[in-house]
Amino acid sequence: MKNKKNKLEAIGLNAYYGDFLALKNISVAMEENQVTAFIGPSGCGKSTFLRTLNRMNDYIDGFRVEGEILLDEQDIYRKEVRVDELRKQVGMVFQKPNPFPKTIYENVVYGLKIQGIKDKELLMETAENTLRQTTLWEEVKDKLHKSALALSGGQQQRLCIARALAISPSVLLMDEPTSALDPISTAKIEELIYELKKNYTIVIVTHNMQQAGRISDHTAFFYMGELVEFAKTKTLFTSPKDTRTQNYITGRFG
Amino acid sequence: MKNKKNKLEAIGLNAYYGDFLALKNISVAMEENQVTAFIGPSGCGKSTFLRTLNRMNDYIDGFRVEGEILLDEQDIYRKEVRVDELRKQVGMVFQKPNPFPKTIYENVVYGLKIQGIKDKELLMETAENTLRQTTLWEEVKDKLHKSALALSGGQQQRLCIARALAISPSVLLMDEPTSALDPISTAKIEELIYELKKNYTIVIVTHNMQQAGRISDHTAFFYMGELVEFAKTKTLFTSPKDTRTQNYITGRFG
Amino acid sequence: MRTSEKIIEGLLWLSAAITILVTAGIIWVLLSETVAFFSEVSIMSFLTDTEWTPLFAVKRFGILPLVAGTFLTTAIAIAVALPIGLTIAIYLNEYANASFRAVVKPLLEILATIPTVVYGFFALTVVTPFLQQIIPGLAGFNALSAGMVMGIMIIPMISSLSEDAISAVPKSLREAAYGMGSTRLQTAFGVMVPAASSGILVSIILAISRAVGETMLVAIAAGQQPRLTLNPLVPIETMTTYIVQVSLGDVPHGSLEYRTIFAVGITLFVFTFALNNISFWIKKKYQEKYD
Amino acid sequence: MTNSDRNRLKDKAFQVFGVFCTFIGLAVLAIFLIDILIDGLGRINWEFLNNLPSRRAHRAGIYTAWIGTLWILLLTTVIAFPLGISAGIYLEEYAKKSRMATILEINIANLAGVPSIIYGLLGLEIFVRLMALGGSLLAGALTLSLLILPIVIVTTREAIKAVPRSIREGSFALGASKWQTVWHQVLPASFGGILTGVILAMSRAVGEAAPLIVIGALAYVPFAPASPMDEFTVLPIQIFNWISRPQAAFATNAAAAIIVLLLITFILNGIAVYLRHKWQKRIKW
Amino acid sequence: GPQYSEDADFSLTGSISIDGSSTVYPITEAVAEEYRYHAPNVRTSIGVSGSGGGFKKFSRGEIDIANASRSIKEAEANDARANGITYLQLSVAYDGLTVVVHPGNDWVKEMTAAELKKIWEPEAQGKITRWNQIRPEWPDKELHLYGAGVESGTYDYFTEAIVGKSHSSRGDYTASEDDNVLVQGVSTDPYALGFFGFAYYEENKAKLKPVPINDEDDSNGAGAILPTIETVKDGTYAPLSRPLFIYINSVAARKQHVVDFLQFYFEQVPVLSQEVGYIPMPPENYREEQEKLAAFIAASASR
Ligand SMILES: Nc1ncnc2c1ncn2[C@@H]1O[C@H](COP(=O)(O)OP(=O)(O)OP(=O)(O)O)[C@@H](O)[C@H]1O
Ligand SMILES: Nc1ncnc2c1ncn2[C@@H]1O[C@H](COP(=O)(O)OP(=O)(O)OP(=O)(O)O)[C@@H](O)[C@H]1O
Ligand SMILES: [Mg+2]
Ligand SMILES: [Mg+2]
Repeated sequence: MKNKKNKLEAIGLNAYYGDFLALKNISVAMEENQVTAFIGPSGCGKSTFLRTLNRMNDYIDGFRVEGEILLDEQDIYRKEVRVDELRKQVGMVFQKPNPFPKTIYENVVYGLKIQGIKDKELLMETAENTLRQTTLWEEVKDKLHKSALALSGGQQQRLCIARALAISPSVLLMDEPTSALDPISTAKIEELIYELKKNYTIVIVTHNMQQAGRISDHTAFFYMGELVEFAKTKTLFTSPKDTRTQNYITGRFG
Repeated sequence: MKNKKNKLEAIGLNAYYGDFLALKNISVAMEENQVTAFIGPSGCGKSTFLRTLNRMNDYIDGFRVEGEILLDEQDIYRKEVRVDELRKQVGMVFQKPNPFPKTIYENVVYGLKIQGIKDKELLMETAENTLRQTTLWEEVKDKLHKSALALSGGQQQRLCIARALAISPSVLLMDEPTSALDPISTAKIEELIYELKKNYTIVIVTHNMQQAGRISDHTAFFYMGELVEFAKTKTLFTSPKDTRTQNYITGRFG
Repeated sequence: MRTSEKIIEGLLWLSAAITILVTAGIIWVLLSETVAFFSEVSIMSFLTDTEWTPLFAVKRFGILPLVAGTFLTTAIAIAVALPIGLTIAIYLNEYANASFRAVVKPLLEILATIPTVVYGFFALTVVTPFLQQIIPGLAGFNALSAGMVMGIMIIPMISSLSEDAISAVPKSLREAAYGMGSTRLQTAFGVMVPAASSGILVSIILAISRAVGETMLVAIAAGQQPRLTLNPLVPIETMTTYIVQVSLGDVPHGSLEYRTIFAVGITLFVFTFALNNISFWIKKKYQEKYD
Repeated sequence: MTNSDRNRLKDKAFQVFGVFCTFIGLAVLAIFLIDILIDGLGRINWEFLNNLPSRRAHRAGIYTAWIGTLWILLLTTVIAFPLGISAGIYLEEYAKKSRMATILEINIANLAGVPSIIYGLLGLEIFVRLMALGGSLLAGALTLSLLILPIVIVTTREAIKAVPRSIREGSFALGASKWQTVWHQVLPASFGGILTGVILAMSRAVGEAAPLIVIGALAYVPFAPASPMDEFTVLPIQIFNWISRPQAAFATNAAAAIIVLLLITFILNGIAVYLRHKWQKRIKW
Repeated sequence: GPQYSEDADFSLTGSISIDGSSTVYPITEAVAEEYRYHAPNVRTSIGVSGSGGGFKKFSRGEIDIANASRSIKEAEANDARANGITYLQLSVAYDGLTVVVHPGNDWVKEMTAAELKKIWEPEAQGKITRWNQIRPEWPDKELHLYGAGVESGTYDYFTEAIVGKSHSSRGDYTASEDDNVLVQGVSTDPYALGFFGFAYYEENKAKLKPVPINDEDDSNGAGAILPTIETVKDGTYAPLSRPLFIYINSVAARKQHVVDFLQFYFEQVPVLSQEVGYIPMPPENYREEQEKLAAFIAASASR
């Protein structure tokens, strides 16, 4: 397999919440059209790192980064970068489902509408497509114009994924996207991720090591703010170099 | 194994959100000192049912139940039942972590404080114990008096479990308590559940069938508001009676 | 424990019920004199006559000119305060950094603290002469400058309360919007403002209420000349102005002239009641869509 | 121009507009403050704060007025805030979505629009005459309390509404009663927002003169009130009085009195703003 | 400074409550201020709830003395009687109403009372709207009128004196009960004609031009007469000077400290009223009022 292009790359990244150093000198490259999984114990900085990749932490008071993050070889923390454009390229699904307090339909087409797309048919088409992709269509097709807040947790999360897909970003960041889903939906999402990989670069945080094993091409293991190990998923799971990784994946940790 | 006493029992339970019938004629008994798991696809009513067990849905406008729920053979929906007393007996951990905007310490001892317990030492002791039980102690012992909101998602969820344990209820309801946790913490919580079972009756909603298999004594499979099958966990996973159950646990669903 | 809960709930209920008592008290105070008033003046002419001259030798009792005056100044004030106040709220919440917000918000709140008589003189001696240079034919007393200055005065009601409402929207919603590539403006108007609509609406209602009830400012700067017009360039009189002038004036209490203020008071009461019902209805309809 | 350029332009334009609006607010404020300071600052000295009213502008002071204002503020706060916050809690946490709740809600919004002078007439009949409190501080404070009650209630409700349901559920699940949940979770979490209401309501109360004049607050009181049953005057009455005098020197006095009035509210607001700031920093969902 | 004078009378104690017209307030305030030095233990307080509000309280026996810028009305007097209150009205000073125009107005040299009537009477409404309708030689410019608010005693008096019937006037003029507001209006409007209290003119002489008024009655001064302290005081500035009053409750007049205060009032008011911008009455008028007061006190005491 020839080496793919690096879609996203972190170089010597430090991240701080005020004085607290949450990420320590992280350097890692995420290849195009591949799935990269972040694993590690709770609080190790997975979410923090994921959120620096589309500058979502910009809004947290006292948060700052040092180092570089390259998207298509351009530092996204440059002055002239427009975060809204950045985020259209780098979509995101969060750990806790966060639908807008609007109708289901409005949630899905939101990203398109803000881009100025008004064509009703196109919007409806996209809504249906993405809702089907996320296995939600059958469940919600009769209540597209009802509030999204009345959905169950799992339904809400799938809606958020659908919403992110609707703007067809080139990178998709997912922070434990399936942690609130049942196995069926999870399997579908995993399938979907596999599908999406053809056109998208995907970065996913997961607690589920089986999931990481199933869907990712590369896996990064974080521990207490450090990137302990980064390798092909198979390699990492079968012959980890670091004992901490070893301990973690075999569940013999802590 | 002699038949245990029924700690909690639902008899012919219907639950409505306004006109929508979310639970259809559920009858099921949860035995004392056992772990009962609820599984089923997203939106099938697991959370709804769990929340009727300590009347947490009382506060949702338009929600109502028909039928009975017996705790120690007494209907908890009787007029004279005091919901606050009920909930001291039937503790709960939610799907989304919901720490109070207070310090970590204050979160843990909240349940005791509102019972009028003021003894500082006792409070501190309980806080340490429950935080240790939930594997959080080492991570937070230096910031007990910092805001709980600055914890990561997983840390927050473990804090919520600790908080629920602190009031030592006799029944513990858990709505996907580990969905935001890493495997290590998950394993610890599972161990903890196993420990707690000696003194508590535990009802847990989970998407993780492995988890259900590992920790529960009985499993209930819900589908579209119906209780399709309820049996010993082993029986349900090895020889399900209903084809829908069969399909679901083998992942051949939908 | 349970009884104490009941007692607390009872006390809380009592606090809420007091507001009904207040209303009852107001209606009683107003009605006792209004009944006497309407025994002398027909309700029809009160509601339809287009002139209000109860203190002149030839008395006419048409409330419409006062209603028009109140409506005019309030509308101008809201036209100033709503866009500016809401823009400030959004700007502070979405664009400005936390320390700027922490300074500016309380500073603006000072605007609501300045005694309204000061605003009145500001409108009369600064704003009106300034406007006269732009708008020839602007009278020395007019609804325009009084309304504009009143708008400035109520900006903080809208900006502060709306900002509170917007910042109470869960952070996750904002992140979701940003995550979709929204600009700050799109986040604000597409997600935050709708999600905070109830609080924003309340701030607007409070602001309108304040504008309708404001007295000294309009008494000084808008004139005291009841006139059935929507022309903002000429002197008018509002209901509140009339009430305060008569109740603190030299008119004998208990006379028909004095009773007019109670009839005006009732009208104002009914007026705001209708307004509130409408906004309540709108709010309910609007919220049903999302909740 | 692409759509995204347009959006960006709109975004920038709005930012500029936002700065502009904020600037307008601040500029008007600055004009007011500077104008008043120029007019009145030179007049403020120990004598001015410590003198009784006088026909001679240079000898007139605001001693009884500022003490009366402090009294009124104190009493009004003590009466209105517990009442208003309680009512807000009741409506938001306890009242079922019933007809009664709707009526209460409309009623309160309605009260917010009743002009202050009508409250004066109410206070005159109820407190001064029916309850025989006379033109006392207590009668004045009760009147102003009713006046600001709607503001306190409405802002309290909004602040309480903003507390996420998950927090209440967390509390209930730990066996907290309704009141415990309100007291330990909802109120602390919404306190910042409630303080905004407090600030606005105090600002409203402190500047009111007309209703107090109606209930019988005085313009000339050569003795400082010592108990809630005493007669009183307040700064706004003093200010109105001086502003309508023909002599220019009284206008200067009025400006100086306005500075003192603003100072009093600044200090009180400052405390509230500080508390709010502290509170809101602590609570970020 | 000292809080009381050398001959202060500490034996007098009690409180005196006064309320009513804000026009009379400055005079009574000035007296009360001086009285403070004279009798430090008497607590005098004064409200400003208007002549109407003052009479209401007065007729219910809630206050001892009412300040009034107009005479008590029939209904108010009946109220007082119904509550068993007898009272005495005393004049304390004059308030001269001054007719003014913009200082740049070079055509108005004087006006007659008849011309004022022609401008202000109800029939003029919407008709007399230009200066040249008053005198043809005056310019063909819009006439802008400013005057006291219709609920004020000033308006009451002005209509009585000029139109001949109280509360009878045109309505299309700019009204305000705050004379400073009127000063502002007239001084910035070249086509303005207005009237307000003499003191407000005195304090703003530079910004206003007073109009001499000819009442066409030579028995009280020939020709057009400008308002000055003298012309008001000697009655030649007619018909636009009005008396201001206080009303005394007979029950209060039985109290030693109230009596003392009232006697003090009339000793001081000739000087003090002028000091605060009003015009004192001629000395013989004061003597008359003092005699009435003495008789009233005696009558009250004997009851
Ligand atoms: N507050 C509500 N109002 C109306 N309908 C609701 C409400 N909450 C849940 N529902 C509906 O009730 C059904 C059951 O929801 P519930 O939350 O119990 O599902 P669940 O089994 O817990 O799903 P998940 O695994 O996704 O959490 C769903 O169809 C959901 O849309
Ligand atoms: N807003 C914040 N302010 C201060 N510290 C924070 C903040 N958010 C996270 N942290 C801290 O940064 C560290 C990393 O948090 P992060 O949320 O990235 O963990 P995570 O790996 O995503 O954990 P989880 O699996 O539980 O979601 C933790 O120690 C956490 O307490
Ligand atoms: Mg995380
Ligand atoms: Mg659920």
